[in-house]
Order: sequence, then structure tokens, then C-alpha cells
Amino acid sequence: MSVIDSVGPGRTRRWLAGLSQLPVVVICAMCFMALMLFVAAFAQLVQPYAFDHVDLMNRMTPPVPLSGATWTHPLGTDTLGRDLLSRLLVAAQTSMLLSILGTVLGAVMGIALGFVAAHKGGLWDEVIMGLVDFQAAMPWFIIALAILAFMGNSMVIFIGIMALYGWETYARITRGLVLSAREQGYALAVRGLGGKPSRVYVHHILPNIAGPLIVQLTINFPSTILFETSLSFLGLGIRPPMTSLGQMLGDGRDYLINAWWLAVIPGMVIFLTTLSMSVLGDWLRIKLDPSLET
Amino acid sequence: MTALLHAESLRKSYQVGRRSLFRKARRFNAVDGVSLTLERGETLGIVGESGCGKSTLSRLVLGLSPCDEGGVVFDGTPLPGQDTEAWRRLRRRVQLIYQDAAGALDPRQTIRTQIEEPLRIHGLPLERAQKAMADVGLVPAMGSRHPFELSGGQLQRVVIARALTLNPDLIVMDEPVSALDVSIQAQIVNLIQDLQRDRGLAYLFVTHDLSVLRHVSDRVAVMYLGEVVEEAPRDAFFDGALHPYARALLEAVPVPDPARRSRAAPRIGDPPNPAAPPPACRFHPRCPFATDVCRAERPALRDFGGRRAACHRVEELSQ
Amino acid sequence: MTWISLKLLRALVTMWLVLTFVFFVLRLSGDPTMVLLPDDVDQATRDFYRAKWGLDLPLWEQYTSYLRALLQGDFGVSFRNNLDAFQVVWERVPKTALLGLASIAVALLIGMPLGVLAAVYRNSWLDRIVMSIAVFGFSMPNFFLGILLILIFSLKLRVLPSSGSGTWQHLIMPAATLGTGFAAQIARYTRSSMIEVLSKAYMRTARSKGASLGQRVVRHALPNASVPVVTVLGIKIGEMLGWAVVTETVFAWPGIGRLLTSAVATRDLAVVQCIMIILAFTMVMANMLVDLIYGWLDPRVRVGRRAQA
Amino acid sequence: MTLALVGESGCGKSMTCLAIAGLLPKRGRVAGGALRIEGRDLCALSEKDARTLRRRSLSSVFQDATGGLNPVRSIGWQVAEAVRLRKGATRREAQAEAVRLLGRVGLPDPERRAREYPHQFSGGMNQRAMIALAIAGNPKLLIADEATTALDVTLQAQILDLIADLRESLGMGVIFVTHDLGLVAQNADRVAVMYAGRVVERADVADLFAAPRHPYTRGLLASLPERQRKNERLSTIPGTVPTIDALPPGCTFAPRCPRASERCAADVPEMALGYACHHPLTPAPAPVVRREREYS
Repeated sequence: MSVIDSVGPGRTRRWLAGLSQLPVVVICAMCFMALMLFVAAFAQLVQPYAFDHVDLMNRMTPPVPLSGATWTHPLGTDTLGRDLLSRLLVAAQTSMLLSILGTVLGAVMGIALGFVAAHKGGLWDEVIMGLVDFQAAMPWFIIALAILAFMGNSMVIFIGIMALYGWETYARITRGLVLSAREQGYALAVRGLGGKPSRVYVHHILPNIAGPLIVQLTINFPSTILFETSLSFLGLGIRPPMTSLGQMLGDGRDYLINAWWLAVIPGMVIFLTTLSMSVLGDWLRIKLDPSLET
Repeated sequence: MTALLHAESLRKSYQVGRRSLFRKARRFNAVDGVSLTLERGETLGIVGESGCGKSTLSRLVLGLSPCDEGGVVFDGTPLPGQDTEAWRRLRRRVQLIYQDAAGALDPRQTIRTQIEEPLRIHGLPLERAQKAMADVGLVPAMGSRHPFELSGGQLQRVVIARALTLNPDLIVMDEPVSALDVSIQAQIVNLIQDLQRDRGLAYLFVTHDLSVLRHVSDRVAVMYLGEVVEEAPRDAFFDGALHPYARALLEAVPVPDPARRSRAAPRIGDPPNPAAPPPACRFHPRCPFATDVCRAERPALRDFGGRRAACHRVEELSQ
Repeated sequence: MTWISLKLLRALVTMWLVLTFVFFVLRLSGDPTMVLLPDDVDQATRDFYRAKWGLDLPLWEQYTSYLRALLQGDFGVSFRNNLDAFQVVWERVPKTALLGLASIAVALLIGMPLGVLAAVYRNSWLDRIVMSIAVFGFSMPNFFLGILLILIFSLKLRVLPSSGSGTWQHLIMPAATLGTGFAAQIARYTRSSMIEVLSKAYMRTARSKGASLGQRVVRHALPNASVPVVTVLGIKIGEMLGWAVVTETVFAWPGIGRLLTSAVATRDLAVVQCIMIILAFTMVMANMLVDLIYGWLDPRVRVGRRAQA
Repeated sequence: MTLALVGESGCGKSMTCLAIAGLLPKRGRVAGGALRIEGRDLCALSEKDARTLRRRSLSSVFQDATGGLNPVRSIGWQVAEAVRLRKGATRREAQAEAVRLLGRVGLPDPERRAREYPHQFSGGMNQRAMIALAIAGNPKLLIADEATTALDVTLQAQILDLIADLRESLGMGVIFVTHDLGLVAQNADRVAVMYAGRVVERADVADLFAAPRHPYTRGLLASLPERQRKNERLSTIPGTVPTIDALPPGCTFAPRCPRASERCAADVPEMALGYACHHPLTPAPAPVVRREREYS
């Protein structure tokens, strides 16, 4: 009997016991996000058809519960006879990857700049906070729209724009958290014991501000998804031949009268993703910081 | 032998409000020309009301914040610059303990980790932590707890243990028992005094509570709006202060004895805003004995046979 | 008042930065003549138009002459139909303003009372229902909400027009679409700031005076709780403008947003820039308005400003 | 008359006050007992009648005066509101009354100060304003819950003088809640000592300080630095105050009590003869002569 064998089941059981105490809504949200992450990773492996496989014989077939549907295309087909399920999987993958990338880039940039502003102070602080104010004062969605329209279909620019969306929130929050954590008794006390600033940051400030930053990440993620899907919806973000949830919805909008599901199904997926993320974010926030109860 | 600590004409000012494009920020002196001396194994009590600069002074003395003017000499050498290697080494000899023990501990780390932290920082043997815990009356089992699981008195013991691990010569105590209940306060006061006796520690004991001060200190200094207005040996001070403010302070303390009731509180009005202290003698607007000279000239701290006071009218009033 | 002039200075700097940023990004992104003129136009014609629109000059000179023109109130001409760009944009402003104000009204009139109720009856069923609706509300992408509304009310029930403007019926769905998300956010912010205020010591004082629940909420809690809500409203104005573009597209509402989407599609530089300036101006003005309301609500801010001036 | 309610943090003295004033938070409720004001039992009255009775006859002052005043309303407005709610005066009358009250509590230039806001006042001035607010409508009973704890000693003495002065001129009763035995000795006529949610001893102030009967009272008095000789170790009460959710059975003080027996761990001592203890300390040999006091 190895040690791991005797520890393993106990740990798993405890983990499961912890899970069963969660609210049902949170479990549902977790499952849906897990599904979305799975799709983001393995869409190509599970799709029944290639997402751009055109089949003009089978155009606009409805999804399964409706009459005229077949199990060969469970969610039906679009105007060019492309399998909606396959398209949906690939579109969800694109949207998820883009949003994750955008959120992470924005968060890393914002957190780093926030740290620098708080640590260096003086001119650094002024300049970085000036940039933050400027970013917050711009109608960024609209500027992004103009840039994308004029710059054309470039993935790099699109990701850059997504990263610039929301970075200022992280910067402002990080700076505030670091400044207040540094004035906390324990940070001052460690300095008084002879600890170097690096020790104070790494051992004390970072663990204490990580919680609020993670919460901010979960709060920002839904708006990043909405940012991406809205631009694609307007035909400016992800454009054919690639596809994303917003773009599918934008295309489907023209067929509302004959084939409402072309718009409603991708719309539901976007909605459920943002909803799950918001539910998780709320739950995490209360869990990590009970004093923030809102 | 030189004194353990000597501070000369310390001055520290802070900015009031935000600096703007069009005008310079107003500054006020939180500590204004304070000098003090502390011998080994001695306790100097510093008393004053809120905003008198006593907490700022305690940080200046330790070198935790730089002073604008004046200097501090610790054990014959001036305090090194902030955050230098020498400054960090000095931390082994001077320590600060303040009122908010819960805030001084990292909420995420166990008690043991935090008591051992100074030893890790300075590369000292970790066994010292156990000794320190035993010295302050903490059972080893406490080590695995987190700060939120401990009571206020226990937390203050943890903070004291953490300071003791480094075997300091001087501990500055900034209101160490003010947040505690009377019965717990007595426990901590006893602990502090036992440690001083056993280890020969010197204390700078900063508080607003005259009754605790009377119990622990050898000498007393009274601060008012950034200045020391009186300094005296303990017994002499409590038998009769020289400065009118120190007298008012002594009179205002409620004596826990219903047989000694005094119905007349010193009528000295509300304290002024510490950020805008009055000119000349800073106490003159509230002083019942103020004369023209008090309104015109700032009194110096003068010697009166082993005690010092900063008042123009000491001689007349002590008659 | 120094405070006001400082604010104005900041606003001007922000606007200048925005328009400079937009100018350079758009000029660097390609040649408008490639899109506006047919592909087979000869080089001479192309050069003629480039010269006519000042596109042949060095970038720096284009920028300075653009700024100079702006200061004289000249926003340039639309490449597409040679009309004054400002005129083209200005025609659309009332429609967007109508939509925006209606949505803000929806957001405040629904969000604030619900947030207050949820806070006062905290942890009750009412609170849970309101907060669940709020989570749904701000997770709902507004283009999707718009499409759902069109499906239900225009295509199935046939009670409301799906696009265009003119009557009050036209306004209902766009305003609801744009307002819902903000109502949800405002409900949440109002609730959390009310909860904080209700726990303050002065609320206990009001209670010990013998003030009723209604008096306490209206006279004591609301003025305090609305301060952070107003701040949030100011921050969200920019987001709202973005959503307005989407909403206008969904409902074919003839406002600035629709104009913007068509202008970027045709690379109508002057019009796009003019829209940017007007939107940036709107945001700056909105933020100043928020500051004024802020001072009106909170005497601490007011006194601070007087001290600065 | 002044009754002092004294005890350490978490002993339930503030909750007692809030219960009397009817300000308990939603989660709490009065589990039982009677509360009589001028002969009428508040607990037996309907909620509405109780509120009316409270509004007419009692008011409270708390520790955090600056937090107790609404930051967006002027001081005058807040005092005037109290006048209106308690007396039903017109707006103008209430305003005039508010200015008069602010002057009565010793605010210089009350006319101008009434127009200012709490953040423009110092802590001491705010506490004066809170007192003005509390005496609006001439209450019969004033509850001062740690009302001077946050203030500096010199200021504290002046505020206490003010309360004593008002008590005499308005004929109020004062319940004085504090943890500071010095303040009790200086200001109270009668004292109730609380420990872990219960009153453990009740006595005239002179008797209590001269000859405490409950071991907790004695321990408390003994741990005061003022009552020791200099340079001596302070006598202490071992252990810590139990938290309200983990009270020991029987006498709550038993685990810390030097006189505790098995009986103490099992039976809750009843309040009789002014103390709740199975093994009270013997009173001082010569009974303390009760002096007639002039305080009303």
C-alpha cells in the first residue's frame, strides 16, 4: 500500500463533499464553463462536419425538436447548408480563446502597470494614472470599431484592441490594493523587522491582494466576451471565412422570419456563457471576501 | 557610557491636502523640535492627546520614517539611511509594537510562521521562536493557529514574541494596551515589566493613559501639538506638574474612587486643529494663565532641577 | 472658480488627445481613395481626389491644417456626398440623444427603486428575485435581447415596429434593449451602496429620533447612497455609447451609431472623425455633469472645492 | 440619578442599551423580561405604543459621534429633525429650537454652526451636537453608551460635566455605559456590573468600590493600575472573557474565578442582595455609612 493510495480517496471524498455544499446555480455555472473550456480546447475533435463544409442540398434545415429536422444535423444547417452544430463549436472556440487571451493580456498589462505605479510613485505614477484616465475617458468600443474598420481584417490588431479593453480597471485596482496593503500594519511590521521590500511584496502583499484581483478577472471576463461578440456582430471583429458567436448571430439576424434559430442559438450560447461567468464571479467574490457582500 | 538613544531637535512635517498646479501645499509640523534621551533598561513614558505627534515621534526615533531636521543617535552611532543594509541590521536592536496587534499580523499566515519571520530575514536559528513564545506565555499549540482565531490579548503577546526573537535593546511601545480590556491590560502590563526586568530592555512607552504610564515608566514626557512641554521623573511629575497643560491632563483623569470626586473639570475648551497650531506658546488659547508674553513668544524648554518645562510662567504658578 | 477651470482644462486635453489618436490611427490605416473610387480608375483621377481632400500632403501638415480648420468650426466634408460633415452628423444627434435619455430614464426608474427595495429587505425573497433578475439583465448581450424582442413583439405578436423611428412605439424596444443592462447594473450598485449606508451609525441615530422607515430611507439613506451610484453612472456613459451603436444597428434606428457603421464601411474619414469628436465631447460633458451632481449631493466635496478655489 | 452599567467588551452592555432604546438590529430580539419606563412595561406594549413611549421619554448618545451624524445633512437640520419628530413643531420653530439647543450644549456661535456639516466639526463638537440632538424634546432618560470613550481626557471631562449639568437642569435620569471604572467612580450614583451577558453585581457606587461582593468585581477593581502601589505587579484575572456563543454552563465567571466550586460549574447563581454569586466575598467589617447625596 502506498501512501498515495491511502490519501487519495479521502481527499477526493472531501473534495466531493465540498462540492455538494455549493448552490445548484453555481454547480450549473461551473459545468457550463467547463463545457465551454472543453469546446475551446477540442472543438476540432468533436465537430461532426468541417465548419465550412457547404452542402447546398440541405439548406436551412431546422434543429431537432422542430418538424423537418434530421439527426444528421441536430441543430440544423444555415443558408449555405453548413452544419450549425459544427459552426457553433468552432465559433464558440474562437470567441472563448479570443476573450481569454484578451482578458489575460489586459490583466497582465494592467496589474504590471498598477504595481509599477504604486511602487515607483512620483512621475511613474503620474504618467501611468494619466494613461488610465485617458483610457477611461475614451469611448473605446467606438474607437475600436473605427480602427477595425479602417485597419481591416487583422487578428493581431483585434487581439491588441481586446487587451486594451479593460486594462485600466486592473491598473487602478492593483495600484489601490498595493498602496493600501503597503500601509497595512503587517506590511509595516515586516519592514520594521528588517525585511526587504521584495519580501514584503512577494510574501505578504501579493497573497493578500490576489483574491480581489481574481474576482476582478471573473467580473471582467463577461464584458470582454460581450466586447468581442458585439464587434463581430457588427461585422468588424471576426470576419468570414472565420466565424465567431457574434458573427453567427449577425448573419442569422437576416433570416429571423424564416429561420429564427440561426440567430437565437448562438445568442443563447453567448448569454449562457456570460451568465455562468457572472454567477461564478459573484460566488467567488463572496467566498474570497465576505466583507464585500454586494 | 553613552545613552542608548539620543534624539536631538527632531522635526517632521506633513502635507495638508493635495498639491495643485497653482499653489504649494500647506505643511504642518507633526513633530517640532523634540529632543529626548533614553538610558539602557529605562522606560521613558510619552503622554499626549490625539494629534500631539507622539506616534510620529516613535517612528522617527526608530528610523521608520526619515526626519526633516535633527538626528537620532543610537548607541553612539547615528541612524543609517532608510532601507540600507546597515538600517536593516539595526532592526535587530530596535523594535516597534503598536496598538493594533491584529493589523500587525498577516491574516494569511500562521502564528509560528510570523514569529519565525524575523529570524528568517536575519538568518538566525529558528529555535529562538519557541523560547520567545514561552517567554510571553504562549503555548506551542498556538503556533499553528491563524490571527483571527486569537483574542486581542493573545495577539499582543504574539507581536511581543515576534519582537523578542531578535533580542532587541530598545522596544518602542505605541499604545500597547489601549485596545485591551482592563483585566487583560493588567496581564500585558505585567508581561512587559517582567520582560524588562529579565532582559534589561529599554522602553519608549507612548500612550494617552496616565494611569498605565504611572505604573510602568521611570520618566515622563508630555507632548502637546508636536512639542514636548514637560519632562520629569515619574514621581515628581505625578506629585505636581509644572506646565498648565500637564496639570489639566492630570486633573482630567477620572480617579476610580468615589470618595475622591472632583466635579470641576478643567475648563480649557476644545483642542485646536493639530494641522493649524496657534503661534507662540501653542497652549495659550486654552491656558487659563496666559499673558501677553505667551501670545507673543514661544517658550523654551527650561531646566528646573532635574525636570524641564516649556512655559513662561512656571515660577509664578508654582508659588 | 479654480475647480471648474481645472476641470475644463482636463476636459479639453482629453478631447484633444482623443481626436489626435483617432486622426493618426485612421490616416495610417490605408488610402481612402482605394475604397471610395472604383478599382479601374486611372492614377491621374486618383491623384486628383487625393489632392482635393488633402491626402497628398505630409501627415504632419494634414494634422495641423485639420486642427486649424477644427478651431474655425470646419469639420471637413463628407467624402461620399460632399456635404459638410458636421451637418451630416448633427442631423442624427437628436435621435441618439432621445434613445440615450430614454434608456437612462429606464435604467434609473427601474434600477434605483429595485436596488433600494432589495437593500431594505435584504436577504428576503424580494431581494433574491431582484438580484437574480439583475444578474440575467447584465449578462444579456443587448444585441441578442434586441433580436429576441423583435422576434416576439414584431414577428410573432406583431404589436411593435421592428425598425425605424418616428412614433413612440418605435422607441419602446430600443430603449428597453439599451436600458435593461444598465438598469441591472444600477440596481446592483444601488443595493450594495444602500446596504453600506444602512449599516452606518447615523442610520441608528435617525432610528433613535423616532423616524419611520420611509423617512429614514428617503431623507437619510438615499442622499448618501446615490453618491457612488452617480459616479458609476458617469463611468458607464462611454460603455453606453458603444451599446447604443449596436442597438441602433439592430433596430435600424437612424442615429449617430448607424451613421458611424455606414461611415466606417465607406471610409468616410471626415464624418467618422466628426462623430468621434462629438462622442468624446458628450462623454466629457457627462462626466462634468456627474461632478456637479456629486458636489450637490455631498457637502464634503462641495466644501473641499470651495477651499481649493 | 445616574446608573452606570460597567463591564468589559462583549459583556452585553451595549446590547442592553440598544434593547432599552428599541434599536436592536433585525436579527436580535428581546427574549424575555420586562422593561418599565415610568411604570409602563415596554415589552408588554404594542410595537407602535412602545415606539411612541420611547420617542417621548428616552434618547441615546453613542461613542462614534462623527459617524452618528449624517454627512450630507447640516447639523442644524439634523437637530431640527429630532425636534420635529419628538415634539411636532413647525419647520421654523424646530430650526430656532435647534439653534437654542446647540447653544445650550456649549457650541460657540450656534447660529452659524447650525449651517455647517459634521465633517467641518471636531470630534468634541460633534459629540456636543449629538447631545443636543438627544436632549431635543426633553427626554426622561438619557442613555450614554461609551459616549466619551473616543475623546481625549481633557475633552472627556468637559463632556461629562455637560451631561451632569443637563441631568440636573432637565431632571433626566442617565444610564451611563462604560468600561472605565474611573468614570463610574466619578459620575455614577448606582452601578451595575455586567459579565458575559448578565448583571453580576448591583450596588451604590460607594459600596461597590469600598466592598465588592462578587469576585469578578473585585478582580476588575484590583487590576486597575491606579489602585496598586507603584512598581508592584498588577493583580490580574486569569484567562479571557468567554465569547457569547461559547458560554460556560453554570456561573459564566466560574472558569476564571478563584473561589469557584463544583456548584458554580453547574448552577447559575441567582441575583439576590445585589450580587449573583454562590460564594460572595464577605462585606467589609464596618458597614459603609451611606451618605446622603445631593445629586437628584
